[in-house]
Amino acid sequence: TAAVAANFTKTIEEIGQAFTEDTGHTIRFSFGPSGKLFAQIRNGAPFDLFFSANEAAPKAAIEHGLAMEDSYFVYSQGVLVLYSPTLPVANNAMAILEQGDFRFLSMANPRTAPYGTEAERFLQNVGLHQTLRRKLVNGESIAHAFQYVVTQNAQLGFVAKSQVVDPASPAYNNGEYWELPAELYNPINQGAVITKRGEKNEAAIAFMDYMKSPRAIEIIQRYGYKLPE
Amino acid sequence: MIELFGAAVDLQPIWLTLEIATYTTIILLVLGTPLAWWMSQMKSSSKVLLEAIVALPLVLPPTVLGFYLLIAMNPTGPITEFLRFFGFEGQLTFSKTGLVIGSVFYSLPFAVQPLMHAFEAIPHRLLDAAATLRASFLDRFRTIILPLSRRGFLTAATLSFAHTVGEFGVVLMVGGNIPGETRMVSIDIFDHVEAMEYTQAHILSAIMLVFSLFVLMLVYGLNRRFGVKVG
Amino acid sequence: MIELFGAAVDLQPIWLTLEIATYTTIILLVLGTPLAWWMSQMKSSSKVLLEAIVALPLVLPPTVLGFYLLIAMNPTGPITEFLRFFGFEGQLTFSKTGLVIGSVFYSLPFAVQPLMHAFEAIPHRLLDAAATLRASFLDRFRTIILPLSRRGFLTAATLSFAHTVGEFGVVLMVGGNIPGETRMVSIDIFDHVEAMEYTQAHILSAIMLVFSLFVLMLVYGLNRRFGVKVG
Amino acid sequence: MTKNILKGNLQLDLGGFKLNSGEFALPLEGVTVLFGRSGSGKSTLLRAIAGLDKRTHGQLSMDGEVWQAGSKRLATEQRHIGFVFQDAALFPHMTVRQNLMYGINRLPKNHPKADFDKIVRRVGIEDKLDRDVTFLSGGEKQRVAIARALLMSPKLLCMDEPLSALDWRSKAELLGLIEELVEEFKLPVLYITHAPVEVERLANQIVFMQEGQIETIETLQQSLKRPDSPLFDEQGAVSVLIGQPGLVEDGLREIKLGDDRLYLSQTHDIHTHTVRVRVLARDVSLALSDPADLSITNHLQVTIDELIPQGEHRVLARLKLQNGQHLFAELTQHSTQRLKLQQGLVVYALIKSVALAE
Amino acid sequence: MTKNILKGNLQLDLGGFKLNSGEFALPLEGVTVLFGRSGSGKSTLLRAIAGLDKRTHGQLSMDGEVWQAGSKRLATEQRHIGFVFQDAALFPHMTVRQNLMYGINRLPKNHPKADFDKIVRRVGIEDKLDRDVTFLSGGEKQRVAIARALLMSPKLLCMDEPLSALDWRSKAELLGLIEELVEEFKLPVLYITHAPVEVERLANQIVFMQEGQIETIETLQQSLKRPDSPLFDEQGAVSVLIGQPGLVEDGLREIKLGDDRLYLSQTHDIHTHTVRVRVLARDVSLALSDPADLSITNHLQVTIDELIPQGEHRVLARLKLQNGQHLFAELTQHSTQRLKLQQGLVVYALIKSVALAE
Ligand SMILES: Nc1ncnc2c1ncn2[C@@H]1O[C@H](COP(=O)(O)OP(=O)(O)OP(=O)(O)O)[C@@H](O)[C@H]1O
Ligand SMILES: Nc1ncnc2c1ncn2[C@@H]1O[C@H](COP(=O)(O)OP(=O)(O)OP(=O)(O)O)[C@@H](O)[C@H]1O
Ligand SMILES: [Mg+2]
Ligand SMILES: [Mg+2]
Repeated sequence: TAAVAANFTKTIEEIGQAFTEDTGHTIRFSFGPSGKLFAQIRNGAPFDLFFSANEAAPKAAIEHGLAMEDSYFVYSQGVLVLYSPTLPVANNAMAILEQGDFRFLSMANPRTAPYGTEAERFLQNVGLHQTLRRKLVNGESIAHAFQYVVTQNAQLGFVAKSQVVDPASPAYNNGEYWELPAELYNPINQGAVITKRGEKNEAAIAFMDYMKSPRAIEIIQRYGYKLPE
Repeated sequence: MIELFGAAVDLQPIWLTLEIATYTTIILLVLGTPLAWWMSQMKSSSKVLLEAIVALPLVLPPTVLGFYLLIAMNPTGPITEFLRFFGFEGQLTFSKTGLVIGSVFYSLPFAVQPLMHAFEAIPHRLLDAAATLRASFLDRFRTIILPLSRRGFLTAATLSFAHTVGEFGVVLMVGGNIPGETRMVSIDIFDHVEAMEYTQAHILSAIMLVFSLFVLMLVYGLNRRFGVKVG
Repeated sequence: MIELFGAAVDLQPIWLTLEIATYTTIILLVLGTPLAWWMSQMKSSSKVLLEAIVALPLVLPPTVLGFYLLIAMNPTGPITEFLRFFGFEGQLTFSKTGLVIGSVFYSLPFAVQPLMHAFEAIPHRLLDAAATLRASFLDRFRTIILPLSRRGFLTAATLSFAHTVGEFGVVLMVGGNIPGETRMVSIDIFDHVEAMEYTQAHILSAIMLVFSLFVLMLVYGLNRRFGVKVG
Repeated sequence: MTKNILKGNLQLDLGGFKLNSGEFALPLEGVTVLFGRSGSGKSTLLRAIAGLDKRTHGQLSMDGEVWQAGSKRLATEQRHIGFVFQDAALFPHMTVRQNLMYGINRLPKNHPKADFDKIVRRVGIEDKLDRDVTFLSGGEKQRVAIARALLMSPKLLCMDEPLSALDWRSKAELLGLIEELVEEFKLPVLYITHAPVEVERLANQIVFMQEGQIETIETLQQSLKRPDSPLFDEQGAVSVLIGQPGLVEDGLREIKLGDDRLYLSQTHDIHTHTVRVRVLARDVSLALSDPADLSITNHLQVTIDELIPQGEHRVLARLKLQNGQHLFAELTQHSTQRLKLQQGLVVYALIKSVALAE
Repeated sequence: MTKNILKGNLQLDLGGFKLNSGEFALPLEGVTVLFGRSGSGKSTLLRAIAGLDKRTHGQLSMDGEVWQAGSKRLATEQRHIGFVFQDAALFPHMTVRQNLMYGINRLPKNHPKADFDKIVRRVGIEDKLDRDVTFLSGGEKQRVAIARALLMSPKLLCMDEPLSALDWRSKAELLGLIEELVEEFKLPVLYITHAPVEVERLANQIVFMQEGQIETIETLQQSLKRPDSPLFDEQGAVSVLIGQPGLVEDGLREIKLGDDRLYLSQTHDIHTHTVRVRVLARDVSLALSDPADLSITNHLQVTIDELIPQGEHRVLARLKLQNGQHLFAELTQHSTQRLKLQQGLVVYALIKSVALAE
């Protein structure tokens, strides 16, 4: 079983299917917030692999001796976009942000989610954090931040690119998005490790390798993620 | 922000939680009282339907309830439109008002059920007697029904309060976790757990536990001591 | 996996939820009955403390309760050790057993309170009469107390069941959301919402709502129809 | 004239039970007793008259003031009534005084105020005013309830079995109290009871009810004349002699019945102008001649009006007193034959003083 | 010999109330009535005897079998008793038959079985066996409760005010039934009542209780001799004459009291060997000579034993019958003086047949 950060749900399910087609192994996924998955692994969860939405949790797992140090790798990087169903953000994003003519701007919680941390960093880098501070609402996860925008409780928000390019998404072709310049925030590394328990699980190790295969990389990119250079 | 056992703990969410829980409890009592009275006087089988509907929030996962509330309370949603009719301006979600509305939905059964049972237990002849003593309905309600269902009010108030304090899913969904505005203690504890700051999580949990145990004991104790015996 | 309104819906979590809720309800009734009886016979002020403790799960945010249960039930935690003493092998967390234990803690007040009130309402002279008719305590319990507190059992069972169905925080924490094993419908709905599969989320929510409304109405209806009048 | 007349025709459907009073017009003077079996609808009718049931239909007017017209109902709190319930229905969360003040505080400004101190003293609860009502005895509770109703200065006082929950001693005390209060405050009273003793002591007229309907309305004397009166219970037939209280001498209270005199072994003060003496038929014996040498004090010359055979070899003799009032005597058939009693015979009715109750 | 003796000394602390019976030894024959004011601890004592209160201390043995020793208690279900509660305490979720079978099904194998059909017929519920108990009348419920207790073939039957919740007609019927059952089944009975009528009809001996203690234990005759007997209530003093039933002639039932004869206007069948005739003192008149011409049937020659002045100018005369039994007559002082009654005088006691109750 692989524990997977909730934002990666659809991507990894598709990779899982491809994996089964190509290798005959099957693999199951358990989704949840990264921090909670870590707490569960610490308390004996039967997870062989851990795909976190951040770097901290898998590294902490290694530190606590819960995972194999040499198995750590960054399997994808999140891409931040500014999305709005109503405002023309595709072309005048910065102007809209500077004018601040909106009520709420949603993002993930900077304390717990790297997407939030980096969105905050972006705002600081462009010097808007102080002015917009009162308009920020924090979703518990990036998915939650997205819900705020898509239900139009917030007019715009920093969401993951994966959430707007998915053809099944309610945001697909609905409204506009603007991809944040990569130099204005740190890469959102999503790290994975093999847990102590998964050490001898062939299928798990095979899946970990499969994540680096071209077919998996194609899927990951199609869902709007980058891979580290 | 204070230091407790070597960890920096922000007490603000606790105050906010108490504030929201207080408002929610008051509103629930105000709205729940006529609803519960109306239900307690119903004889027909429609009471069964109503009882079931009032109990529904129990069945839905709070996060799901929260998601639907998010839809219902968005700036063009039905609840906002309804309130706008009464002169309300602004936005419900991401505000204390929204939190309170969400909590009211969520804790409704905890207020209505004890009140309904309390009202059902009031002997009708006392109300008849009051009517022959020239008390109008509202007068009877105030002078007879309210004092005699004190136990029910106490139970309804504690349960509503406790349930709002412990509430998480709805608040998380609807509130937006804005520090100082909508970050309640349950979310705060959750965030500490997520951020792997276990010490703070333990401290906040302990505070909530001790406080709640204290409040519950106080209420149950008062309940037994001052329970009005009728009949 | 079936097609409903053009969306693929996995019904497995529904069955699992019903299974867990059934086990939880049965265990709660089995454990709650002696506890509630014992509490109903207590006169002293320790009853107040016990009532408060039983009500505590209401106050804690379920995720936080889940977090502590996770710690308590981990493979070297106290609950596991305790069960190991009785020959239990294996792990509690991330298994159905763990889910059931977690749900039992979480829904305890919903089982104990109605049972306690039902027991308190049984006229003592009926038990005295049964004793003079040579019925031992267990015999009296089975033949007098149980049938006469049927309403209480019905309420306790529905509330426990409904509350377990709607439960989310504890289940997510303790269960680990493993498909086919610990993924319950509340988590499934949440996952669908997270994955932006709103249609599936709506369908599952609607199924749960209609089903629950139906069950609740059935129970409240039966409750009124067959409520045994004593005294 | 509609002065002091309660008239109407009330319907009330309770599901399992239908009240359909039929037309009635009650001249409201003194005590009107509603009498009938359990379940005959007495309480339902009284509640309908008081306006306590919203589902009531029909007509009702009191003193010309309309209380009910079709389904339009003057609210109970607008009718000038007082109501005493079987179980007192005191408010458990108030003291005695608060219970008494509850109604007074709600009287309209121009409404005549009753004399608080007098009523409280009269009812005998002046030393209990600050007590919690929960700890009063049954009799004390009922006294408070009566005072509470009297303090409303009602135009009509309704009492639904006010004594039935009390033990015999409280019953006796309160019955005397109610009798005196009714005379003293000149209040028209509607009174429900199952107990013939209460009817015989209090009633001016009796409304007999059966299956939700008013069957007949009779005066007490009319209904006591029938040998099969519904008022007779396990103690058998009863007569009520009405007289004026005379003096007390030698431990005996004289009661004037026209030219006849009756002596009661009761010396307590009498506060009313007429007295009702309740005589059980089984306490009356007959003698052909006026006997001497006998401990029985009362020897009344009477004429046998009728001899009515009863079950179990008993005979009920209806006797006419010289002032026209009637008296029943219950005898065995054996004695009737032995003494050759027959209609028209003049005999002596013997009644022990100690057997007589005022 | 400890055969059929219930002896012991029981303590029970209920917080606000302490039972401390003191040593007692009750020869269990016929009916032993527990009598005393409300709150004197009658029910508490009976419950302690039945083992229904865990907190009981002290000693208790029945027929030599130990029921209580210190705080060790034989469980109620092990004692061979039957218990009839004031409100019947039928199981509301069972039919009449299920209620009756409940105890029978739990009797040990070797325990003597009672005759189901006979008891059911005797108690008069044979046509109600399949009814739901909730819809029985009060009297019917109590009949079922009595049958349920009798069917246990108990060594001791406890009854806590079994009639007090019933109306007078059911009371009268059930009192007769209990009287007959007691004689028929030869059952020792412990019986609590407030009603002197029940004591006078049923009691062989009376346990008087006061403030949690047993005050005295007397036979019925002993306690009826005192003019201030606690058994006398609002009807005044009472005598119980015990005789043998004779024939019924002319609608009168003859009762033999030694050589004297008493005639009752009651013709129903009598199933017992002795009859108790309850005579109210106020129903007895005295005559100096045996009067003719009088409708009163019973003229008994008696000697005045004592003249006891009462309050309110009344006198209670204790009379001795020729067979030694005593009879009270209540008279006015006035009559006493007029007839110059005094101790030792031989007079005639006049009692109306219709006033007599078996
Ligand atoms: N609220 C009610 N709903 C339905 N039926 C009722 C209601 N109140 C009374 N009844 C029924 O109406 C009938 C008449 O009741 P009511 O109390 O008027 O009789 P009553 O003459 O006062 O009897 P009692 O002498 O026992 O007081 C009864 O059969 C009773 O069961
Ligand atoms: N379970 C109890 N706990 C505390 N006090 C009790 C309990 N049961 C009875 N008492 C008290 O004990 C006293 C004696 O009660 P008990 O019922 O034995 O009296 P009783 O003689 O049977 O009276 P009654 O004639 O009214 O039935 C009363 O003052 C009562 O309040
Ligand atoms: Mg009535
Ligand atoms: Mg008692």
